[in-house]
Amino acid sequence: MTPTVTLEVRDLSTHFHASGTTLKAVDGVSFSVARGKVLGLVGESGSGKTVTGFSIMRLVDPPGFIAGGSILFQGLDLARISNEEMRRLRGNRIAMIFQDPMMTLNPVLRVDTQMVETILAHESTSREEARQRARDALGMVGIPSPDERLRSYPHQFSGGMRQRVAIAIAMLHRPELIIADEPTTALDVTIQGQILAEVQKLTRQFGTSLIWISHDLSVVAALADEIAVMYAGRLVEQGEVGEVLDRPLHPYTKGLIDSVPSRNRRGAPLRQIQGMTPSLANLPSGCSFRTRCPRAAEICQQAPATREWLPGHTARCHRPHHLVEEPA
Amino acid sequence: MAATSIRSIFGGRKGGEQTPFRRFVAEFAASKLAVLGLVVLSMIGLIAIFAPWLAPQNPYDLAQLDIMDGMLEPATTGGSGFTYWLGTDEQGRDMLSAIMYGLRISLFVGAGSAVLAFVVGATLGLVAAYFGGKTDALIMRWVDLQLSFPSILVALLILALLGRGVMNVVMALVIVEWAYYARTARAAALVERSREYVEAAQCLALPTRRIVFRHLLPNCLPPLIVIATMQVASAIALEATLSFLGLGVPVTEPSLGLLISNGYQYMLSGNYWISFYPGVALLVTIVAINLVGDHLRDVLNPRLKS
Amino acid sequence: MSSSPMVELVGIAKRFSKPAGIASRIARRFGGPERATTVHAIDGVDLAIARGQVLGLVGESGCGKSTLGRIVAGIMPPSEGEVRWQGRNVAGATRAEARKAKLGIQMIFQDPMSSLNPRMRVADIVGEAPLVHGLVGRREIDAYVDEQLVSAGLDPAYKRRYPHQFSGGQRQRISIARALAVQPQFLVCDESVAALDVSIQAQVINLFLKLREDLDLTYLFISHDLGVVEHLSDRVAIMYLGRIVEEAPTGEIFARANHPYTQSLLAAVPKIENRKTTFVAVKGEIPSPLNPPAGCHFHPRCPHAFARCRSERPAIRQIAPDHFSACHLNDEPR
Amino acid sequence: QSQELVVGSQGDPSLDPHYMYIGTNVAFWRHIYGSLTMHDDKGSPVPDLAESYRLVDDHTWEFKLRPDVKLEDGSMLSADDVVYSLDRAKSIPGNPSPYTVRLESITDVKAVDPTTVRITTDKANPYLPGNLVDIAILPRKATEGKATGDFTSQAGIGEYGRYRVSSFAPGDRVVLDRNEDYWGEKPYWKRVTFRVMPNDASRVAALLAGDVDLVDFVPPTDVKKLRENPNVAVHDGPSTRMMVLLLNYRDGQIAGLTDAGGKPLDKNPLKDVRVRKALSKAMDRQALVDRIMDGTADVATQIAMPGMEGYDPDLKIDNADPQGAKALLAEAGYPNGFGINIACSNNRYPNDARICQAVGQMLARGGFQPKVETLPMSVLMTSLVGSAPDKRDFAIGMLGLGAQGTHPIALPTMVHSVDKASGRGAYNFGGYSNPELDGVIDKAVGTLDSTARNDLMRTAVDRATEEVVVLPLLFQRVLTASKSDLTYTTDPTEETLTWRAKPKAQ
Amino acid sequence: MVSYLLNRILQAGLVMLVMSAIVFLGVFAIGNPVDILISPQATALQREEAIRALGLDLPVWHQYLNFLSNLLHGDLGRSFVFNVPALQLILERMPATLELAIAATLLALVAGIPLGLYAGLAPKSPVSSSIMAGSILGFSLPSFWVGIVLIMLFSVHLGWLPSSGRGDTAVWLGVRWSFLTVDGLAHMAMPVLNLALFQISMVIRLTRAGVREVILSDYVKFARAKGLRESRIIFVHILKNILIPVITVVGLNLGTVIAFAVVTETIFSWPGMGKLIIDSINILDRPVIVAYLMLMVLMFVIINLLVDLIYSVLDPRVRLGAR
Ligand SMILES: Nc1ncnc2c1ncn2[C@@H]1O[C@H](COP(=O)(O)OP(=O)(O)OP(=O)(O)O)[C@@H](O)[C@H]1O
Ligand SMILES: Nc1ncnc2c1ncn2[C@@H]1O[C@H](COP(=O)(O)OP(=O)(O)OP(=O)(O)O)[C@@H](O)[C@H]1O
Ligand SMILES: [Mg+2]
Ligand SMILES: [Mg+2]
Repeated sequence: MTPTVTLEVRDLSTHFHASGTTLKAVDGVSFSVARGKVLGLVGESGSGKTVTGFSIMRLVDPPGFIAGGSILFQGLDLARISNEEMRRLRGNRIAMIFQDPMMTLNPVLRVDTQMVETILAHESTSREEARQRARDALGMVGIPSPDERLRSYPHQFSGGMRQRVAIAIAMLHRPELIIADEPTTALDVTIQGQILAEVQKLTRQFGTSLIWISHDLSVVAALADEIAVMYAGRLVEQGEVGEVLDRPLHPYTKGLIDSVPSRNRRGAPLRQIQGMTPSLANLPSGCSFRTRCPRAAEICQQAPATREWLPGHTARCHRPHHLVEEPA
Repeated sequence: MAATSIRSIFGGRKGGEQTPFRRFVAEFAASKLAVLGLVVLSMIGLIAIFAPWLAPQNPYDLAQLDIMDGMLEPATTGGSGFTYWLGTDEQGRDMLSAIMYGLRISLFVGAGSAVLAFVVGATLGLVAAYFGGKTDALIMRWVDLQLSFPSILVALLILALLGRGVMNVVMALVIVEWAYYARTARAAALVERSREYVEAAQCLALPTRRIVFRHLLPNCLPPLIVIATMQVASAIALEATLSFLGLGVPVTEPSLGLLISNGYQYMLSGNYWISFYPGVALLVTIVAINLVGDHLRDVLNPRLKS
Repeated sequence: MSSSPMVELVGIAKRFSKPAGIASRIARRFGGPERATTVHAIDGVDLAIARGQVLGLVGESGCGKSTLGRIVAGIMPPSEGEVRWQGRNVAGATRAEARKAKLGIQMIFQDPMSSLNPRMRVADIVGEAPLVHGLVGRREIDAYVDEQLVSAGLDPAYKRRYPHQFSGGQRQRISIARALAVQPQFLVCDESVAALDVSIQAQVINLFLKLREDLDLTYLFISHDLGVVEHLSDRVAIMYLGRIVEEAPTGEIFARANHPYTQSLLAAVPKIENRKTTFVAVKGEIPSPLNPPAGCHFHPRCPHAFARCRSERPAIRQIAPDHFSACHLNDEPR
Repeated sequence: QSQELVVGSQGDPSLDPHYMYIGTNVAFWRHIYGSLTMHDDKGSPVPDLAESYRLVDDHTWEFKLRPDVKLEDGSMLSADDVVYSLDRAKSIPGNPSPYTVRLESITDVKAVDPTTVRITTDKANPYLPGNLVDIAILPRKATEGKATGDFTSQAGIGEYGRYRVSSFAPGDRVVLDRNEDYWGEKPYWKRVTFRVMPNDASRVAALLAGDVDLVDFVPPTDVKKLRENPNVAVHDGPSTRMMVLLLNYRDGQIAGLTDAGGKPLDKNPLKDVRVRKALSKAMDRQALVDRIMDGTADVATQIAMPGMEGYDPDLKIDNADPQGAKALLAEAGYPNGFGINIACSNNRYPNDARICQAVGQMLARGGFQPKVETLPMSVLMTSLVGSAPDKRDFAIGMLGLGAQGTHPIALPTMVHSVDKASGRGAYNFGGYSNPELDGVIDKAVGTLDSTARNDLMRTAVDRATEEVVVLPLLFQRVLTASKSDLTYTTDPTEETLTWRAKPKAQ
Repeated sequence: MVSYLLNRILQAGLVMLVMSAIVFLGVFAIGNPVDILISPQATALQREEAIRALGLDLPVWHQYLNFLSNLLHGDLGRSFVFNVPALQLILERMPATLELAIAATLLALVAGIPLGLYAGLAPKSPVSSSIMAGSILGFSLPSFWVGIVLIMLFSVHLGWLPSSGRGDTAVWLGVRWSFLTVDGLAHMAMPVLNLALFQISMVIRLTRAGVREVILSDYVKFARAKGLRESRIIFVHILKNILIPVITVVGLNLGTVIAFAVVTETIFSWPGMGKLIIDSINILDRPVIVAYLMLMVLMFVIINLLVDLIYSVLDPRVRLGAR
C-alpha cells in the first residue's frame, strides 16, 4: 500500500530582491508529505524554513517571489494556479499556524469574528451555524467555556490559549495539510506540552498531514515521522526520523545533534559546530557548509547534489558520515 | 545625479568601515526627493548666511531705502539707477534683498528656537524617563498641560507679553515647543531605558549622568532629530502666522512671514509681487525642510526598517 | 553547604506597584475598594551560592527569574530582605564597598543585541567601565580591551566595529568581554543562550565552562531550558510564581524530583532520545503574579492538591540530604 | 429694485448707544436713534432732534425739541427723555470708554416743559451743541432699567430713528428694517444689513465678489485698483483725522533717545527747537501722501485742517529738506545726529506701520539714526500712557487724532500742558508745557463769540507750528467703496451713514 | 471606571486652576485695558472712576481671588467692550467655530483616509507619490497664505464662492447653523478647506504609515492564510486597526483646529470665537480673553477625555482604569 501523497514540493526556489542582489532564501527544495504524516523541518535561524512554508501558502511578500519549481497539492500545482483559486484553498484545504501566538490574531476583532469570517470565506452557511462551528472548534482544542470565550478579544487570552485559537481556526475546515511554523517556540515548556498534545490528537483524529517547522530537534524527534534539515536555503538531509537522528549523514545534521546538551557528558564541553551561520548574501561557493565542515575536502568546492544514500534517506553531501571514511 | 554620487562617496565602499553614520547617509541618499530637498535647503541656508554679501541692498537700513522707488514692478529700474529684479514694496525696499534677509530671520527663528527647545526639552524628557516617579510625574504633567494648549494661542499670549522682537519670537517658540521634545525624548528614553544595555551600564556602576547623556541620549536622538526638523518648519510657519496676526518680528526687519503679511494687503490691488515672491521663498523653504525631515523619519525610524 | 557562600539572599521579596491615582487614593482613604496593582514578582526567597558553584535557576515565564537576577546583580533593590556579598549586607555597605560588590557581580543578558549600546564601538563598550572606575589607565586600555576580547573568544581586530556588525553569538561574547573587563567574581547569566541558534548556543556554553575553569567564576545561571541547566549547573533551583519550590544538586533533582511542579516540568520536556511520543498535557495555565492563587501557588494545576494546599503556604524544607522542597505532600503519608 | 443694502462694516456695533464711545458705534446708533444735534457735511453742528437751540446766558444753553418725534409705543419724544439720556450716558456700569467726555462741564440738565431742555455748564462752553452730536437720546419708558446686555439680547430697544433692528448676530451681522414712522425724510433703503468684516482685505474682496454693496474703511492701498474697476465706485472725502507725531519733552535720560552707541543721552535734544525744526524739515509729507497713502490723504501744514477754527491759510510747509535738517542738527550740536525711536501702532489707522517706516526713512536721510517700532495699539497705548509720565521712554510716538466738528482738538489735548482736573493735555503724553500757549488756548475754548475765538485759535496754531510742539503729518481721507451703481457722500467723522448711499438713477 | 473618571475630573480641575492663574497673570501683564479703551480725553477723575468700576484698582492677587470666587459661581466676568457676560459672548460665537472645526475634521477624515489607504496599499505607484508629495505641501503651507490664495482664486477671479462671512443660517436646537442652508454651505466651503488642509495631510500620513505597518503584521498575513478576500482584509482587518490611531490623533487635534480657527476666521471674517479672541487681544478685553482661554482649557480636557473614551471603545486592549 503506497500512502497517498498530500503535498509534493519539487525544486522550489524562492528569492528575494534586495538592494540590487538576489537572495536565494529557498533554493531548489524538494520534499513530500504523505497523508496523515508529520514532516519535521529543522534548521537554524535564517535557513529558509519559514519562507518555505510561506511559499507553499503563496504568501511570500514582495520583494520575495517564487522563482521556480512546483508545489503539487493533490496534483494541483499551487505555483501555477490563479490568486483566486489559491485563496479558496488557503484556510480551507491548507492551513497555517504561525510562530508568535501574540501576533497572529487581530487585536481589535473579537475571536468569534475572526473564526466566523474564516468559515464564511469558504462556505455559504448562516452566521449562526458558523458560530456554532466556531464554538465546537474551540471546545475541541480544549478551551474551557467556549461560548464565553467566543465573545472575548485576543488580548484577554494567554499565549497558549491564543495559539490554541489559531489551531482551532486552522482546523475549522478539516484541511488536508497544516503548516505549523514553530508554533510552540514562544511558549513555556508546560504550555508547549499542552499544544503538542492537542496537535497530535487532531492530526491523528482527522488524518491531516502536518509540516512542523522547528529548530528544536527534541520536539521534532517526538512528533515527526520524517525529518528534513535545512541549511542556508537548501535541504541538506531528509529521511525517516529515527534514521536521520540515529545515523545522520550530513555533517551539519550531525553537528546539530551532537551539540544538544543531553548528548554530551554533563559539565564537559559540548561538541560544537565551528564558525558562524553565513549570510545568504555571501555563501561560500560549492557546498555552502564547506567552511564550517570538519569533513570538508577538495571536492566540496563543487556543489553537491542531493542523493539517496540509503533507502529513503537522502543527503546533499559529497562525504556523508558512515558512508565515506573520516578524514585523517 | 546627486543621489548616486553621495552614495558612492559614503556608502558604496565594500569592506570599508561601516559606521552608523555612513549607513545612515547611504540610506538617506536613496531618496532623490529628499536629496533634492537637502540641496535646496543648503542653498537657502547659504543664501541666508551670506545675505549681507549677496543682497544688492540692505533692506534693514532705512537710509538705503527710497520711498520714491516704492511699489516698482519686478525688473524695473528705479530712480537711483538700480534694477529691482523682484520689484519693491511701498517703502522702496528691494524685494530680492528683503527675501534674502527675511530668509535669514526666518531660518534663525526656526533653527534657533529648535535648538534651544531641543536642549531644554530633551534634557527634561530624559531626566523624566530615567528617574521616573515624582520627577517624571511633575515634568510630564507640565508637558501635558502645555501640549493640551494650542501652540498658536500660547505664542500669541507670550508675544503679547514680551513684545515684538526676533529674540522674543524665539523665546516664545521655545516655550511653545520644548514640550514636544520632552515628550518625544521621554518616550524614546523609556524604550531605550528598558533595553538591557542600560541595565548593563548600571551593573557596571557607571555614574548616572554618564548613563543618561552618553548611553541614553545618543540612542534617543533619531526621533528627536526628526521632531527637530519638523519643528524647524513649523516654527518658521508659526512665526509667519504670528507676524501675519500682527505680533512677531519688527516691521523694519521683516521675516518672510512679515513680508507676506505686508504684501497681503496689496494682493487685491494687483501688486502681487510683494507677497508672492516671499510666499514662494517661504514655501520652498518649508517644503524642503519637510522633505528632508520626512525622509529622515523613514530612515531613522527603526520600526519601518526591520 | 561546605564553603561559605559567596552570595546569600535572605528573605528577598520584590513588589512592583503602579502608583495609585489621586482619586483612588482618596477613595481608599474613605474605605473604598483597593485595586490590586501590586505584582509580587519575588515572594520570600532564600538562596545561597557558594564560591565556584553554578546554580541553575529554572522556571516558567514571568515567575521572577530575571527580577531575582537583577536583585543579585545590584541593578534593582529588593523590597524586602537583604543581599549579602561575601557575608556582608550590600545595602549597608559604604559607597566604595558597594561599588566593589557591584563590580564583583556582573550580568549577561538574554538579548545579545539590546544589551549592547548600538552607538558605541566594541572598544568603548568593553573599555568604558574599567576607565571610569580607574581599573586601568588611559594608556593601557587598548591592550587591556584586547585581552578581554581574546578571553571572550573574539578577534581584537574587530574592536573598532559596532555591535550591529556582529552575529548573535559574537555579540554575546562582547557582552561577556564587557563583564569580564571589570574583573568580576560572579556572573549572573539571564537566559544568556536562549536567543542563540543551537549550534551557536553550544559555543557560548562552552565559553562559560571555560571561563569558570580559568577565572574561578561563580554563576547564577537562569534558564528555562532544562537541558542546558542540567548540563551546566552544580545545583538547580526551581521557581514558580516568585517562590523557590525546590532546590537540590543537579543529579538529585533530575533523578528524584520531589515537587509536583518539578515533576511535571521534567515530564513536559521533549527529549531527542524519545521518538514518536504521545504528549500528555499538564492542565491549566500559568496564573498571573498580579493575582496569585492562595496557599501553594501550584495547587490549581497540581494533580495531588488537597485542602491544605489551597490555604497554607508550604515552607521549604529539607527532605533528603541537601535536597529542599516546598510541598505539603512531604508532610503527609503518601 | 429690492431697496436692500448690504454694508461690509469694519466695526462690530454695540446696540446700547451709551456703551463704548467708538466711532463705529456712533455711526450705528445714528441709524436707530437720534441726538439733539447733528453735524453737517463740514462737521458743524446743526439741529436734529432739537429744532433749535440758543444760548440763554454764558452758562446756559436751551434746546427746543421737535414735537413730531414718534416713539415705538406711539408717544412723542419729550424733554424728560433728554434729561434721562444725558444722565444715563454717564452712568453705565463698567463702561471703560464712557461718553462722559462729551458731557464734561455740564452741571445740570432740566426739562423746562415737554419740548424745552436747559443745560447749565460750569463755565462758558461754546462747544456744547457740537458735543451733543454724539449723545444718543433714548426714550425713558422703553429703556429705563435696561442693561447693555438687554439691548443685545432683545435686538434693540425702543428704536425710533430711521431704522429698527430686525436681527442681530454678534460678530456677524445686524439687519435693520426701515422705520416707517420716522419723523424726518425716510431713507431709500428698506432694509440695511451690516456685515461685520474687520479684516480690510476680506472687506474689499467681499465687495469685489459682489457679496456686499458698500464697504467702509477701504484700505488706501486698494483705492487705485478699485478706481480702475468699472463695477466699483470709490467715494472719498476729507477726514478730520490727523496723523501726528508726538514728541517726548521729559527731562533726564530717555531710552528712546540715544547716542551712537545706544546709550541714553543725558540731555533731551528734543527740548531744543532747532532739533524739532530739523525733524520737521526732514519730513517729506508730500511723498507720504503720494507714495504711502496712494494720494488718499492731504498734507498737514498745521494742526488745524482747512475749515477748522484757527486754520491759517498762510502757513506753508516747506518742501522736504534733508540737508537743511542736517544743518540745523549740526547747529544744535548734533552733527552726527542721535538715535531716536519712533513708536507707532500697526493695527489701528490705515497704513500706520507704513507711515512709520517711511518717517524713519526720512529721518535717516535727515541725519538722525531712527529706530522704528510698530506695536499693536493696545501695547502702544500702554507704552505711551501706561507708565508714569516721568518714566515714559518713547522719543516720538505717532497717533491719529480725530476731531469732532470744527474744533481743532489738538490744541487743548496735545499742545496744552497736562492738567488732570480739567482733562486738558490728555494726549500730551510727552509733557510739553508752555504757559503762554496754555493761556491762549484756555481763553479760546471759553470764548463764546466765534470770530474772537477763531482769532485766538489761530494765534495758538501759529505759535504751536512755530514751536513745532508736535509734527502734524497728514490728514486722512474717508474712503468708502460701493458697487458702481451707487452714490455715497462720505462723512468727515468717518461715520458710515447708509442713508447717504443712493442708487445712481435716483 | 468610576475611579478613573473621578481621577480625570480631579486632574482636570487642577489643570484648570493652574491654567487660570497663568492665564490671568499673563493677560494682566500684557497691558492695562483702560489705557486703550478709555478715551484719552477723559479727565483723571473719569479715568479713576472707570478703573474702579472695572475692579482694576485692586492688586493682582486680589483681582485673581475675585475672579476665582466669581468663577465658582459660574461668572467669568463681563466683557469690557460689549458689557455682557464674557461667557455668553463666547458661547454665542462658539457654534460657528465648532461648526467650522468639526466640518474640517470630518473633511480631513473623509478625504484623508481613502487617500492614505491608497498610498499605503500601493506605495510604489505614481499616484501614491503624488498623494504623499501633496501631503507635504499641505503640511507646509501656512494657513493664512492658503486662505488668501483661496479667496483670490475662488471669489475674486472665478467668482464661484462667497469670499467671507457666514451666509444664511438656519436654526436647529436653538442655535444658528450654516450647514443647513445652501448659501451657508457655500460660505463654509473655503474656510473649512483652509482649516482642514493641515488635517488632511496629517490623516493621509497617519493612515499610510498605519497601513504600511499593519500590512506587515502577522495578523494580516494570518488573515490571508485563512483565505479571506482582499476586500475584507483591507476594510476590516487593516482599516479597523489604523482607525484607532487616526481617530485618536484627529480627535486630540480638534482642539488645535479650534485654536487655528483664529487665523481662518480672521481671513474669512467668520464670526466665531477665534475672531473674537483676536479682537479681544487687540483691545485688551481681559475678561473675554481669560474666559476664552479657560473655555479652551475646559474644552481640551473634555476632548481628551472623550478621545480616551472613544479610544477605549475602539481598542479592546485598553480598558480604562486598568492602565
Ligand atoms: N522580506 C524579506 N526580504 C529579504 N530577505 C528576506 C525576507 N524574508 C526573509 N528573508 C531572508 O530569507 C532567509 C530565510 O528566512 P526564513 O524566515 O525562512 O528563516 P527561518 O528558517 O524561518 O528562520 P527562523 O528560525 O529565524 O524563523 C533569511 O536569510 C532572510 O534574510
Ligand atoms: N519593572 C517592572 N515593573 C512592573 N512589573 C515587573 C517589572 N519587572 C518585572 N515585572 C513583573 O514581575 C514578574 C516577574 O518578571 P521577571 O522578568 O522576573 O520574570 P522571568 O521569570 O524572568 O520571566 P521570563 O522568562 O519571561 O524572562 C512578571 O510578572 C513581570 O510582569
Ligand atoms: Mg521562521
Ligand atoms: Mg527573564
